[in-house]
Amino acid sequence: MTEALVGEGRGANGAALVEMTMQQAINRALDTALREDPATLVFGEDVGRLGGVFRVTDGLQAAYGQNRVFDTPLAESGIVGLAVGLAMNGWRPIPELQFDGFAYPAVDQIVNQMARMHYRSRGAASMPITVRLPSFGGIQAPEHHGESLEALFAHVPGLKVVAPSDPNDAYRLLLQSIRSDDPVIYMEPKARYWDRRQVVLDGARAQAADTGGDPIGASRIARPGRHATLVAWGAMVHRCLRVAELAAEDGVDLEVLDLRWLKPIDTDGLAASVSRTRRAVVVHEAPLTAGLGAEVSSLITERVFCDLAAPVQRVTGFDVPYPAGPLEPQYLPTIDRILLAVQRTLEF
Amino acid sequence: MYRILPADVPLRYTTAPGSARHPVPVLLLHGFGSSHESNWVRTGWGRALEGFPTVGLDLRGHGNSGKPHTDEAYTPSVFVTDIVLLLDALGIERVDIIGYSMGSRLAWELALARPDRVRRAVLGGFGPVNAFAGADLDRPGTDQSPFGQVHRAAAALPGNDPAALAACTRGQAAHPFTAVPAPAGTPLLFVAGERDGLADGMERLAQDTGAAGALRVARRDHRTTVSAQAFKKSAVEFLARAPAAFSAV
Amino acid sequence: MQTHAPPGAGSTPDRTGALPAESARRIYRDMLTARLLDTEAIALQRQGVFPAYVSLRGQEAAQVASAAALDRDRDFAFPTYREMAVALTLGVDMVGYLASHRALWHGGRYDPIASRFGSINAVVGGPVPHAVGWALGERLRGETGCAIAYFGDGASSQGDVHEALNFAGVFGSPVVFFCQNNRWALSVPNERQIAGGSIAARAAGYGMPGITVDGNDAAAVHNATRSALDRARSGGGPTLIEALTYRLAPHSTSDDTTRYRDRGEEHAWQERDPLPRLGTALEEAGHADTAFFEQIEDGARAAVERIRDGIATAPPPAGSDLFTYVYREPTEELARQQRLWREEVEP
Amino acid sequence: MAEQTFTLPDLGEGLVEATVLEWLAEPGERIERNQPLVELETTKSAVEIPSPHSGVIVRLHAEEGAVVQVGAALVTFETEQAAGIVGTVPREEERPSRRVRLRPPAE
Repeated sequence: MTEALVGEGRGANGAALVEMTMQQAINRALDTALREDPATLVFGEDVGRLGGVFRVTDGLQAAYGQNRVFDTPLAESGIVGLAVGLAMNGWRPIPELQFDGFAYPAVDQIVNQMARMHYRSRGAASMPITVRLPSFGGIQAPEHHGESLEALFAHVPGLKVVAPSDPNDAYRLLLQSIRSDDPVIYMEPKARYWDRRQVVLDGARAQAADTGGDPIGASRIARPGRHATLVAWGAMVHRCLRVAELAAEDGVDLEVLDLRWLKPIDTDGLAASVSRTRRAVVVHEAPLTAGLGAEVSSLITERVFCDLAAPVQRVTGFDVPYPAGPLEPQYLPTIDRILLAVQRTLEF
Repeated sequence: MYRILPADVPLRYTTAPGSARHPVPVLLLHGFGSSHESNWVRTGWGRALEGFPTVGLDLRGHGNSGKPHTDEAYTPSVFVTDIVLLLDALGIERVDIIGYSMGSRLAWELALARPDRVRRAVLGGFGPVNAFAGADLDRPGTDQSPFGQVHRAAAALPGNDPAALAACTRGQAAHPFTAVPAPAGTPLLFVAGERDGLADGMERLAQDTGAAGALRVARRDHRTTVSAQAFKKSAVEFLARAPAAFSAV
Repeated sequence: MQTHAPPGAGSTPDRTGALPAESARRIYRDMLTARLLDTEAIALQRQGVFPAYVSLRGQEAAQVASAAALDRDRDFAFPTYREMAVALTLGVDMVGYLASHRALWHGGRYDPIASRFGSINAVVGGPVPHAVGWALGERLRGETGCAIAYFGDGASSQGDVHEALNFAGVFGSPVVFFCQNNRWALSVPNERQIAGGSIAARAAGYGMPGITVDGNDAAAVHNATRSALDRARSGGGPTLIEALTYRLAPHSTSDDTTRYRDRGEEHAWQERDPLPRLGTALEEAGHADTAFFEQIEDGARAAVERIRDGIATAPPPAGSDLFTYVYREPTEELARQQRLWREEVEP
Repeated sequence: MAEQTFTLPDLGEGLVEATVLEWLAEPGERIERNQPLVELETTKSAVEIPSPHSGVIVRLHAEEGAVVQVGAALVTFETEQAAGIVGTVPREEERPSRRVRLRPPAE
């Protein structure tokens, strides 16, 4: 994968700053992991020779050989089951499930096996597995190629779930997930794969281990503001930032909290933000009912009930399957729907 | 993928499949100091010959094949033996050949010795002049003759073995090229750069041998003709011609 | 056993002459129509009408000749997402079929129950157990319909396919498992997909016959499918057919085959294109002449033009369709969300 | 659509420059990935470089006969942004359309 040479520079602490797309950032994180830890393995459908259906694993097989980066037969349950066995034998697997909709055939292995092997074995068998899952909608893909499974996985004891929103986080959070000894579902927002930004590359493991000081589970203020907090993850962070720009034209100052980790959720970060702004709108692509917005809303209410000036609002997909092409923009939370929810909190 | 033919000197070769439209495989013979990879692959011949089944060989003393140091290991007839051995191992009865420079000389020798194994040949960068004129054969590459310069550049390439190349030079020079006898039954096509001194006299040789043509590529010399589109187009056109085109030959 | 290496052109004896003239001509007509429609669909993608398209080029004989063996009044076909020529042969409304590729509705806009051709499905292997269930339903009711499940070499790795084969063996269901082995599951070749090298050979383990046919030989495909259907209909149970064919086009219009496969291989299979092969066989058997080919081509072109115009001008779905088909008996909550959509989203 | 500039790759053998022998495509022409793009001459050999992208050629950065350093711009393409195997790259509106206006809270 070629990277722009322009925009390359050095950050304050000597870390390299390189402008790249999210695809390239994930590729770089995998490259770093494969280089620093000989126990890491990358596998899945079409990840080897083809370099993945989004070119995210491009060049890795050429660089690390067919033993460490390899194509599997087409069987998602088998892919995750293979990862579980490899982990029990001391490896650190990074399997890819090609599309979110194809994670459903693997749910048995993810939920019944991977998530609870550590518990079942009373800690004898760790599962340092990172399941990479291209996720969410926004690219007008065919059926099963755009889904939001975060609530499903966040509900499963033993799993950790993360969804980056930009290239820099994609790089850092993936390395953090891979280095974690617990199973992580790493949800890549397909609609942001082509987003190009500066990424801080920290080659040395010692430097990178603390991932910029944020532990697993830390959220991030993507934009500070005073009047209300928009809580989002994945591709919806970008949409909320656009909403915040529009709101600013009207004199409304919105904070955007990128939750990043969907399990564990950064309750302290949520509480701190909302107790300042006193209003919260949770935005996600997944359907409303039993979606993660309910969990976030509940956590806010439990922690900062007395600070709230209005009930927490949710702007989500509807309780319908992700629709085809022209209907998808009407399914996903629109800018107007988010603005209306903000207005409701302001006028409560 | 490259494979090794375990002859007395190990020979590295590679094959690529073609379509049924082109039943006769094309054998590519590289020039002195080069290799299959640098003479044919990096110069885009793989793309040019798409659809043709091909056989590529690192000649002894070159590329990743064995590199003996004795002059006798490099006489033209030894090379011919290597090539026939490879064709036998691959079960190939007859080939078309595209040669360049020394590879063209070897194609000529093979067509003479084993006319049954060669259907047509394209001889690139090649003429009847004594390629070694003025060259110091005791210390090849130390003089200013045309071949001295070729030798010097070749010996400096990473992966090349100067002692093997020197032996190859002497082994070849001990059996100078003669235009007579010529491989009468094999249709030939000559191609060389306009500025290629090593191909001087090519036109006359083409005429004497009743060749299908003698093409000069504008503004190219001995080194830069290899990648030229005109070379590729004429070779592909020549090899794809219907057999009837040569019935008069 | 046949292998998947492409033999030289003409090295396989063509048994097309064994087909009755009328069947052979009909199969040729549908194969040609499918080829022209496929070409048109690729053009529609290039023009930006379709966001993407998956070509079946090279698999026309496997699809048309197998589907032509079905009884359109009794049988039911379960496709994945590359069975356009099966749909065409079964008389599915092709504008409705292509609606899936124009991203108007994921499953297409035809009626799968009336068409006896299931909705387009992108989870490969997923519909195969459905065929077993449908076929069992026929048996339980004392009917004589058979199901045919289409899947590919990639899908053959899915657990669902193995479970379906075993179920069908256990229940003796009237199913034909029709595997189009087109050699490439996106970028992964047979050698890295199929342990043991043969999908048909697996049938033995599930207690059913496994048959390998040259999937580019329309007569061989048609006869094998017909025998399997006869067997199933008469209570003989399921059959697994592996049709060896080749995906001449990329996996989808956004795929780049140069990353993973050799042009030489594509050229070699191009020479075994099933369409001219059947055309030549028809001619040699005396079943067709120039007038026939001209007439068939005119008809096919006219049909393709109608479908093309139909899909290019098909109206987009109403926004309310988001909610219409979620339930037979809609919930209050969904009705509330639809009101919200009308107030806040509807353009 | 996006412009992508292709720089002279490291041709191996420690070479730091190459001479353009002949362009095999012209500005305005559409070229497919892996189609021959340019012939170059190094001090050691001639090479043919295939196109790394599919797209329309916008600019050639060196004339025939010119010497180009490794890493210097060779050619600029206009490419369609490569989507994945399915789906389309989302287009970002410069100014997103909105129907809703907010009233700021009284402070």
